[in-house]
Amino acid sequence: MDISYTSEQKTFRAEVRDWLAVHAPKSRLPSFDTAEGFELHREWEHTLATDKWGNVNWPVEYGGRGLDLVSWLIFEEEYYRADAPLRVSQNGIFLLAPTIMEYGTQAQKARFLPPMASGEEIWAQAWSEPGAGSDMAAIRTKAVKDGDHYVITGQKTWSSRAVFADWCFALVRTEAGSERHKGLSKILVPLDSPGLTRRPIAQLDGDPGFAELFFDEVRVPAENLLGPEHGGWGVAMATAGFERGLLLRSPARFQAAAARLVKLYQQHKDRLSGGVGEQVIHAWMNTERFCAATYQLVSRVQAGASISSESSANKLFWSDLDRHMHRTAMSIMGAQAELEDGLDAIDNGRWLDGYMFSLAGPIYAGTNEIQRNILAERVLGLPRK
Amino acid sequence: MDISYTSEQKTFRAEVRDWLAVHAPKSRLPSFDTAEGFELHREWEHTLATDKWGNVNWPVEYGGRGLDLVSWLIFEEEYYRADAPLRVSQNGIFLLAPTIMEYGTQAQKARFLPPMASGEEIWAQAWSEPGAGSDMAAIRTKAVKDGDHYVITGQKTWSSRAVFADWCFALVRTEAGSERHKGLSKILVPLDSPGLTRRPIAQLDGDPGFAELFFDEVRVPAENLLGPEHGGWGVAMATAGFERGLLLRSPARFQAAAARLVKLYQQHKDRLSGGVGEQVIHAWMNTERFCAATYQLVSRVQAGASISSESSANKLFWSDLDRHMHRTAMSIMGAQAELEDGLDAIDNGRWLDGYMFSLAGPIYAGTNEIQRNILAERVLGLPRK
Amino acid sequence: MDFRFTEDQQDLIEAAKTVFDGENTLERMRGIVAGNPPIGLWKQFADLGLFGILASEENDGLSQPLVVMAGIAEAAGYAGLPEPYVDVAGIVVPLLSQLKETELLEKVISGEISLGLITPLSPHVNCGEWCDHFIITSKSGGRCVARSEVTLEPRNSIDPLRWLYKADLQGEQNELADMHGAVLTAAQLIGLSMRMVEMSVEYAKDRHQFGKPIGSFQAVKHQLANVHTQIEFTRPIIHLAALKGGAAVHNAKIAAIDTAMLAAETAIQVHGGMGYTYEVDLHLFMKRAWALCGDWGDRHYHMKKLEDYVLNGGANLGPGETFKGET
Amino acid sequence: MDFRFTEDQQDLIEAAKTVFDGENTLERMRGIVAGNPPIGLWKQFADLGLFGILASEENDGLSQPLVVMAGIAEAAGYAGLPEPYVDVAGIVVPLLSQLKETELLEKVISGEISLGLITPLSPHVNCGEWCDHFIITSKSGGRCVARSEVTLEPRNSIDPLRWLYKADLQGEQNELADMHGAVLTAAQLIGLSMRMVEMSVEYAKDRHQFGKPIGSFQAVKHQLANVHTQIEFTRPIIHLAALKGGAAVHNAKIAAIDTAMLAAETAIQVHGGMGYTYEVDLHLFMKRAWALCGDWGDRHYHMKKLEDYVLNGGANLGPGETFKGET
Repeated sequence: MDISYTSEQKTFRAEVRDWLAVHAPKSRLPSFDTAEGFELHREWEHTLATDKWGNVNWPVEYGGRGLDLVSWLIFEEEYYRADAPLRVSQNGIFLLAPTIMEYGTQAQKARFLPPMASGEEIWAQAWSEPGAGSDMAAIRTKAVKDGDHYVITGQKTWSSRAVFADWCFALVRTEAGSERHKGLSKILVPLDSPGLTRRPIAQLDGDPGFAELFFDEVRVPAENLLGPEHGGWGVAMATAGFERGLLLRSPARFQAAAARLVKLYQQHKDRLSGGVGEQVIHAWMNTERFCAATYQLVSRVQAGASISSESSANKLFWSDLDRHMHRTAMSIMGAQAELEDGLDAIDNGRWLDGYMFSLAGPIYAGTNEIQRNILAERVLGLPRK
Repeated sequence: MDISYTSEQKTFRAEVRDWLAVHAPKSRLPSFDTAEGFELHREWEHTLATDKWGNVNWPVEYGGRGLDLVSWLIFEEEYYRADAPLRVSQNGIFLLAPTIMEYGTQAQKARFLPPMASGEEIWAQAWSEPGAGSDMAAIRTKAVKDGDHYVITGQKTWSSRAVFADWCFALVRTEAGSERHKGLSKILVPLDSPGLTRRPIAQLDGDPGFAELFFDEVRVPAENLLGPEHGGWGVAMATAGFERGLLLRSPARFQAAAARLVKLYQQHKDRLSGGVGEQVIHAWMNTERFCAATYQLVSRVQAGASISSESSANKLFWSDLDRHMHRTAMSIMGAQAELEDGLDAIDNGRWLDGYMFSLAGPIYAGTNEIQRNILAERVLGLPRK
Repeated sequence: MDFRFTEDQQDLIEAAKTVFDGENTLERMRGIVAGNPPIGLWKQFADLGLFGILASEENDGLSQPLVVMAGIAEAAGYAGLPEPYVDVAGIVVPLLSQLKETELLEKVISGEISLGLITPLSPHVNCGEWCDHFIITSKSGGRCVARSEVTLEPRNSIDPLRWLYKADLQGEQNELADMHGAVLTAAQLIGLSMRMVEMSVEYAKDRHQFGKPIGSFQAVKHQLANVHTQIEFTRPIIHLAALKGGAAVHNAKIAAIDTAMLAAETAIQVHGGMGYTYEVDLHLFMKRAWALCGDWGDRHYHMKKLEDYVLNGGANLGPGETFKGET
Repeated sequence: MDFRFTEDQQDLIEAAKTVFDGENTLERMRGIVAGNPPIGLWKQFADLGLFGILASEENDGLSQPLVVMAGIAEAAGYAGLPEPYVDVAGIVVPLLSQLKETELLEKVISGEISLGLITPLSPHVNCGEWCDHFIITSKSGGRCVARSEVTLEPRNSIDPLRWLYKADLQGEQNELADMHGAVLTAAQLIGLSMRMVEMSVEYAKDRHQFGKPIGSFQAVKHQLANVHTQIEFTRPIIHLAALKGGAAVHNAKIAAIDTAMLAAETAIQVHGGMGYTYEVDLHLFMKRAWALCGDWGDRHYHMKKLEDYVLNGGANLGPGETFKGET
């Protein structure tokens, strides 16, 4: 075992830190779930991309630096340490991009990756349907081949960022009469396509963080098929692996929050009862455990292992730790916890915001109930029925 | 609402306290799961019965004082306050006796209640079978009517106290070919019956707290049938209600333990981290909540209500609080926690003993998983399938 | 010893519950979120005598013990009432009685005006704009000041049905206000928790995945059963707290906070993505629960009291103490 | 940065695991509980070089880093090894090296003798009767004393495979011993937890109720999945603790304690009444887990260290600090 950084990695860390010190916004941007905030976050993506910081682990030809995953972790650490903006491109760069790199044609890579990197095209995920949430194989939205186009009809929901985004990657039923996991395909769809209507959904804070997408004979060129036709389930599972497993939630985000929680505790200490210190320590401990586990996972991935069912344990762990950490913060804030923003709202409501978001953690990217089933059946070997 | 005790109740409390101060053993008796301890506990039952303290809420004619349930709670409070011995008769007096009073014939009451009260006859429960634990309706032990006798063949397990006890109350299949909840009957069986073999089972502390009972054509007089023939499920459910609901675990037992936990905490305080104080408080809080809820339940029962599915919530609450309380004690004891008895064993291993016993709490009297199902389906109205 | 509501008390609570549930419908709440005026039910509450629950009979009150008010507060929580009715009927009215502010008291009981509290444990005045007077609490009672003497600055609650203000004056802690506040807030939290469980049960019965209602999965059943259990074992300690005061008050508020936080987290989990949106009404009850957790003493305030009582104090703990010393 | 065992290290751990699992069968353990002599595998361990994992090559050791010993300790925990092998190979041997007690060191590595530790964080000497010498630890290292110079008094562990003694002498805390002790005990706890999960899975596959295996019920699945998750997120921090020391050591021990307590409670729940008896072997692993939770610093000892580090200290917390400062 070797847990030292190379001197290149150390230099890289210093470079990232220096660049962020100069370029990262000095104050928090408005939420990217508002029209104004979305555009400011898009600009920030552009700033990142200009100096090639947006996706350090991508190949150079698509706007990256061709670095390994350890460097990506270092980047993330410095990024959250600098409290830089959340990534409005996250569905694209963390979920879709790895899938394109694995399954995409050369033309698709060239077409989609650079504008994704620059923030010019921002992506939403369009998988869930009103009747297909945890049970994703129940997807009913269909795409019918018509010459060199697919014609998509149906309804998607819980599409994060879709209200303001440019493209979505949809999972649809391409094989007529197919059932469950079979006959699905992944298709890339411009959100301004004729026949596609977006209905914003207000999330807990009132902002339209999601949209419902209505597809009424939406025509998409056949070359927008990603991966094998009717083989979309496998492609989607690869994405779900990335999402739950590694890229979507690097430890740095939680470690930064834990450090802020310690400060929050210190500021309010005199008012607090004796038990809360241990909760704060526990939050910090969890983030360190998550970090150590992630480095171990990255080491395995770099040595050629692939991420499979263990991504379910990952998702359970980070979603639980995030909710526990923010619940602890809510408790510390006492009567101020309910303040959304403005006067007396601690950190302008950031903890409350974070608590609400943390409540979604055990739901999105496959509910934690589903993850526990997966672990029990596929890893522990308990019987399905 | 009226939460005052009557002056009779206050006098009663003083009487109980005075009597226990004189009669309760000055030091803890050996475990009633040893031969020696069993007999000492039996003697103690006799001592209790002699002065009519064993079952204050029983009718006078069977050895009780005919008092109400509030008085019974007061008795329990004083009893645990005095740290008097655990009741080796508990299966009889708390589980079987209420059933006999509800379902028994006059002859059965006269025959069985007085020797149960005096400790002369100590009872074990014989319900579970190797294949019928949580799924009690899977009982296979059968009783065939042969003239004025039942002939019982089969196997029972998890029969607490049965190694040293005198009688057991068995749930057996009397109707040939019947399935599940139908065709069962409750039959009272002397444990020294010819054809009945007891195999002691060593529990966690090594003592034979249970027995497996093998019935090989055991003949029992037909008058030992308790309640309607083939109607044993209903009779058993009434017993289960008492067990989970009220009688088996009065709050006093846990309140006494919580008070001892506070002392344990105070003795070790300097060595302990900041979070444990809240755990101790939490344990105390739970016992107070359990006490308040029990008084409310007793008030309802005295006003004519019957205990039904709410007994499941009761069982979940006390078994969780007991385990949490003892887990907290284990943590406080640190390196001394593993000491079973003898030198350096805090309170001669009482907390470790209690922790092990608390682990059985979520299992016996219907596992907590089953209780949650009952609550969800019968109280909340969630669908069975 | 009869630790149940009398029939009359039960009837009174039921009557309040009927008007809360009947009038403060989900539709009404959505309308207020969308901009309709709140506190429209004030006069109706007055007509039913609901402001006089704790007032003496000579003040047209019903002279009920606090525990009855707790029963009504539970119903108000369940209904998600936006009106600050519970604080006014449960704290303002007995304080006015104690302060012998008979004129104001009459006006409050008749529903003519509302009064706010300026007091440390409830630092934000809900619906402060609609108050005619304020009580600045003090150790010995407090004093009433007119609306014009107080400058109110708005505060922004996540609960769209709370309109908070911070006053430029400061009160001192007051025993009656603090005790009533904690007990009645705990009761509201239990009502909110019941409602969240109920909404989750309904959702879980309707919503199908994998070909069956999600409520048939053990994972969903067991989580809701746990919340139900916590609710059933919090209500009695709230009643005890209302009748007896003391350490039970702190126990009740902490137990209610923990139960409500668990209820909210469980409810949103059962609702899946839906619970995270304005598409279902869960969020209204969840946000109210978060708000009330910190009102009238947060978890730490009450826990510190118990640290003194349980860990450091010379209090008699153990069996036989819970109901002791009561008249 | 390659936070994995090298292939050689992995092979070494596998070799140890093979002998632990192969020799210390459940049957052997039951036999020892029934009175058979323990520590019979001592010589075999020596022949495989297992006492020399941390010793230098000139002392016939393998010069492996502590993290390899942690891998072996996990395997020893999994196997429920009654021999106090981990403490001897992982703490006694490096201490003897540090003390330059070459003669004793050779005898220990060759399996000729065993040595016990008299040290504050592990107050009971396991298998003290079989020790030839003892190290009385001190801040700067310690000193070796012969068996005859120490009076041992038995202590009675709930674990029937621990033979505890209290010595009449006292040691002082020693950095190496405390750090190795905490890390290796944490590793054993994880091994024990894995074993308890595995036994529960097997039981839940076999045991049928309501016409299906109990392992098909979500309630059982989800509880075991939670324990599994805790195990997987404790092992890496143990490895980090072994490599880096510092706060990670306390984190590792606490996380391992919490995981093992949860594993034991879950395992007995899955086993139902069976788990509460000697009828299945779960109790052996459960009791070992309880014992090791308090060994080499209990939860409070390590938590107090983190109170200093996280809450009161000036430590740099946050992203980028976890692996920082390493060579």
